[in-house]
Amino acid sequence: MALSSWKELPIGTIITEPGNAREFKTGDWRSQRPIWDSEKCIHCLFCFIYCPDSSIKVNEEGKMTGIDLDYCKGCGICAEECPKEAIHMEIEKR
Amino acid sequence: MPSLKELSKNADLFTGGHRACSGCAGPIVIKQVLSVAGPQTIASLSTGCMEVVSTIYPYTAWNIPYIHVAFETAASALSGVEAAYQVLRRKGKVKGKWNLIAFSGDGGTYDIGFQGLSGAVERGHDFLYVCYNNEAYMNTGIQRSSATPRGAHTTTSPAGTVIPGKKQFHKNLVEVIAAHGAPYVAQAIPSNWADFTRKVRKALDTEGPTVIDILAPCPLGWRYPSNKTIEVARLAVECKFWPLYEVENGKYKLNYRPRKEVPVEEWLRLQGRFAHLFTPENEHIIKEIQEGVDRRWESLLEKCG
Amino acid sequence: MPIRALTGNEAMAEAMRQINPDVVAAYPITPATEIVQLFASFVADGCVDTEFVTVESEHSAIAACIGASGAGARVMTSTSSQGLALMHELLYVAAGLRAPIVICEVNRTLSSPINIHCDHSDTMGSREAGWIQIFAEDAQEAYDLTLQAIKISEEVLLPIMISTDAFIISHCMQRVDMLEDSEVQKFIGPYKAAYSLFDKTITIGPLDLQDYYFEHKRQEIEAMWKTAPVIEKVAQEFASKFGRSYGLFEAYKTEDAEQVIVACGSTCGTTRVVIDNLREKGIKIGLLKLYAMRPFPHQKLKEVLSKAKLITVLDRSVSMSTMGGPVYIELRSALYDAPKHPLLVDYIYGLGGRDIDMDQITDIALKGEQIIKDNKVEKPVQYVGLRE
Amino acid sequence: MTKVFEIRWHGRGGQGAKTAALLFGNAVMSTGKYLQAFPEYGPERMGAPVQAFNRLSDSQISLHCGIKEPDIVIILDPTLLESQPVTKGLKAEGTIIVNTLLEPKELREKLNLATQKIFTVDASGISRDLLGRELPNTPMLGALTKVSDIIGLEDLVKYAKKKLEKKFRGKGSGIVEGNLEAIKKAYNNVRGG
Repeated sequence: MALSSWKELPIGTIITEPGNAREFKTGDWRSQRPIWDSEKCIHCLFCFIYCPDSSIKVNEEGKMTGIDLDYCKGCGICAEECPKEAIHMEIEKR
Repeated sequence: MPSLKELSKNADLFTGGHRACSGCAGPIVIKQVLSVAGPQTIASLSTGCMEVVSTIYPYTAWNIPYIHVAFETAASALSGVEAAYQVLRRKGKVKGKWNLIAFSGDGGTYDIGFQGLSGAVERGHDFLYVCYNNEAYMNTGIQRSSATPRGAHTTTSPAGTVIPGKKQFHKNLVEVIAAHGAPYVAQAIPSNWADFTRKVRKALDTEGPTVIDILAPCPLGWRYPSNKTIEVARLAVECKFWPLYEVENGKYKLNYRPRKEVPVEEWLRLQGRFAHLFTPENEHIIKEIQEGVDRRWESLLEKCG
Repeated sequence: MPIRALTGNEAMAEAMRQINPDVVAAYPITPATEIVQLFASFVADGCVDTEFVTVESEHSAIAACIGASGAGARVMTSTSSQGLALMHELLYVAAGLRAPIVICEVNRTLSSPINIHCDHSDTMGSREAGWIQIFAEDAQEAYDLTLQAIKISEEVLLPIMISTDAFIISHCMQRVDMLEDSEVQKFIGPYKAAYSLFDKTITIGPLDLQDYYFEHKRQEIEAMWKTAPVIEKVAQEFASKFGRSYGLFEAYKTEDAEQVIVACGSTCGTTRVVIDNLREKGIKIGLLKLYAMRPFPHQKLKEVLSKAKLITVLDRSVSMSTMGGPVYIELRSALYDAPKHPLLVDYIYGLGGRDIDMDQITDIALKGEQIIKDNKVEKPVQYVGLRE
Repeated sequence: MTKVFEIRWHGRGGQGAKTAALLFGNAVMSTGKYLQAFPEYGPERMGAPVQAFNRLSDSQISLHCGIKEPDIVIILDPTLLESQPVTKGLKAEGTIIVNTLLEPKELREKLNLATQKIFTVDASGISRDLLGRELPNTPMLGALTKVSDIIGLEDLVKYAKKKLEKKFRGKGSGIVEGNLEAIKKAYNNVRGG
C-alpha cells in the first residue's frame, strides 16, 4: 500500500477496508511447512478450529481443501492435533 | 452444539495476515468466538496482544466493526457502545440484533481494567466479555499479572536465587464476577472448542453481562514449542489447574471431569516458565501448587453440588 | 423565551436537557455533581430520550462516551478537577478518534493539597489534549456556549469542553434567558455521525506506527486550525437568531485602550466593572475576555492587542515552566511577531478559590498605568492576593 | 435600586439561609430585575455557621467576587451574634435584621453599632406559632421585604406561594398557607430603624 499524504487519509485513524490484513502475508515468517495428505484426511476440521492463522482452507461443503501458505506461520498445531497424522511438518527450504 | 462444518462458515470474520506469534492461542480464541457470534457483532478490544497484532494501520484483521480505546477500557468503552445501541435502536436508527463482545487479556481484565469490568457488570450492560487469559502481560514482554500462577517465572517475578518466581496464587476471576451476580460466567479452554463455543452461544443468548475466562497458552511467555499450544491447554484442564465450569444465575455446574488423576507437575513440566521448580530446593513449591489446585478443585466440587 | 433563575450547573444541565443527547455517561464530582444529578432526574422523569450510563469513574465515563460516539451517538458528559485529570489519558484518545464529545466542565483546582474551589489548573492541564476549550463567564454564557459547543464540535469533529468557574458560577444563581426546546433543536440540528460502528464495518482505534501516526496527528492539528472560524461562524448564527454575541473573545473598550486586561472566566465580569469605574476617571483601559483557550486565537489577538501599550494578564493557574501562567505565556508567544510589541505583565491570582475583588483588580490596573509611564516592566510575573 | 444591592445571610447549616437567599433572589427576578444568589461553600455540615449571599439590581450584574461590604445583613439564628463576626463589613448606612426577642435598642449596644439601621423580629416565635416548627427563614423574608424596599410584599408573597406550592405539592395547602402567613406576620411585626 502506497503511503498517503495526511490530506488523503480518512479521519480519526479509521480503517475502512475490513479484513484487509489479508494483504499482509505472514507466510514468510515460516521455518516449517505443513504438508497435508488428502488421502489420510477425514475432514474432522480440528486443524481448522485450532489454527491461529486462518490458514486451513475449508470449502462450502465443510471439507478441508488445503493450507493457505500465504498466512501459515508454521506453528505446527495442525500437525500436532491431527488425529490421523494427515499433516506433518517439513523444514522450509527457501 | 454447532458442528465444525457450521462454524467454518464464519471463518473469515477474523482474517489471516494478523501478526500474532506463531502458535498463539489468542487468534484461536477470537476465531472460535466469532464462528459462533457471526457477522452481526461488534468487538471492543483493550490494548494488548490481540489489539496490537490485529490492527496495525492501515491493516485490520477484523471483518466486523471493531473499536479499541485504551488498555483498561474494553468493558467501559463497550458500555458506551451498548448504551448507543439501546438508544439508537429505540429511535429506529439501528436495526437488527447485534452481539457486543469485549476481548481483553488478563492484564486488561484482572488488573488495570478490573474496575471498568466490575462497573460494567454491575450496571448490567448486555454484552459478552471474553478474557483471553495468557497469565501475564505478554504484550509488554511477559510481566506478572494477578492471573499469573504461583511459581511462574515472568520478567517481574523472575526465578531468582532468593525468590523462585511468583509468590502468590492467581486471582479467581470467575468467582469474583459471579459474586457480582452476573447472569452467566464461565471458565473455558480453546482445546475444548465444543465446550467453549457452547458457552459463547449461551452467553450471547443470555440477557445482561456475561463473562468467559478462557486460558490462552502463550508459547513465548510459557516457554513451550509453538505446536504444543492445544496440548498445554488440554493438560491444564486434565490436571484440574483450569477446571471447565460455568455459573448460571449463581448456580455452579462442572462441565468436564477429568477421567484420570493427572498431577499438576505434568502440566508444569511442559513449560519453561516453571523449569526452576524442578530442583531439590524448589520442589516444595510444586507441592504447594498441587495443594492449591486440590483445594480449589474441592471447593468447586462443593459449589457444584 | 423562558427566563429562569439558574445556577451555572443548572444552566448547563438545562442545556443538556434541551440538546437531548443520545448518550450521557458521567460520574459526579464536586462542584459539577449537580449537573449529573439534574440530568439523572431528567432521565428519571422521561424529559429526555438519553441512555444515561452511571459509570463507576470518570475514566470509564469518557471511555463510554468514546465508545458511544464510535457507535454513532451524540454524546455529552460533565466533570471537574480530579475527574478531568482521571480522564486525561482518554481525552487524547477522544481527540485522536475525532469524536465530537461535549464536556460540561467546572473549573476546580487539582490536588495536592486537596481543595474543591475554583482555579483553572484542571482545564489548563488538559490544554494539549486536542480538545476545543471555551471558558464561560457566567451561567448565561455557560448555557449559550453549551448549545454552541454541539455545533462547533460536530462540524470540526473535535471534542469540546465548556467550562465555568467552581462555585463562583457553578453555584451562583442568576437570571438566564433560555431558548425554547424547539429552538434549541432547530439550532443544533439532527446528528449525523461522521462514522459509526453500526453503519459500516470499520476498525476504530488501530495501532498507528511511525509510518502513519504523524499524518493522523497532522490531520488533528488541521482540524484545530479550522476550528477558530467555525467558533466565529456558530457565534454569528447564534447572535443573529438569539441576540447574544460570542466568538473567540470579547474585546471590551479595547479600541482606544492603552492598557488591556486579559482574563478568562468569571473574573472578567468583575474586571468589567473595574474598567467602567476607571474609564469614568479618564483612564484608557479595556478588557479582553478570552472565550477560546483552544484553539488559542493568536492571529486575531495579535491584531487587537498589539495596539495597546500594556497587556495585563490575569492567570488563574500557573505553568511550572516558571515563566508565568498559561494565558500569559501563550499571549507573549502570539505577540512575538506582531508589528508592535506591547509591554506584558502577568498576575497569578485566585489559586484554590481565593477571591479576587474589585480593589485588587483596580490596584493591578493602576500599577499598569505606572508601568506605561515608566515604559518598563520590573517584575513580569507577580502574585495577587498572596501573603508574602 | 439602580446600583447593585448586596445582602449577606447568616444561619446554621439546615436553617435555610441558602434557600431563603435563592427564594428572595428569584422573587426579585420575577419583578423584572436581576439577581445573584450564592452560598458560601466549605466542608461544613448541619449546624455549622453558614452564609449565603444576594446581589440584586435593575440591570445585569457582572460582579463575580465575594460580597465583603453588604448593604444588609440578616441573622437567622441569634446565637450567631456571639460566635460570628456578623457585622463585619456592614456598610455605615447599612441595615441589620436579626431573628431575636431583643429590642433593637438592646441590640445596638450589644453589637456596638452606631450608624446602621437595626431591625428585630421574633421569626422563631412566628414560625413555631404558624408552622409548628422552628423555621425562621421564611418569616425573615417578610422582615427583609418590609425593611429593604427591594420588592413589594404582594410580589414576594405571590412568588413565594408559587414556589412553596411546587415544593410542598401533595402535602396539603396548610403548610403553604402557614409559610405565607409567617412572611406577612414578620412583615408586620419587624421593629426598629
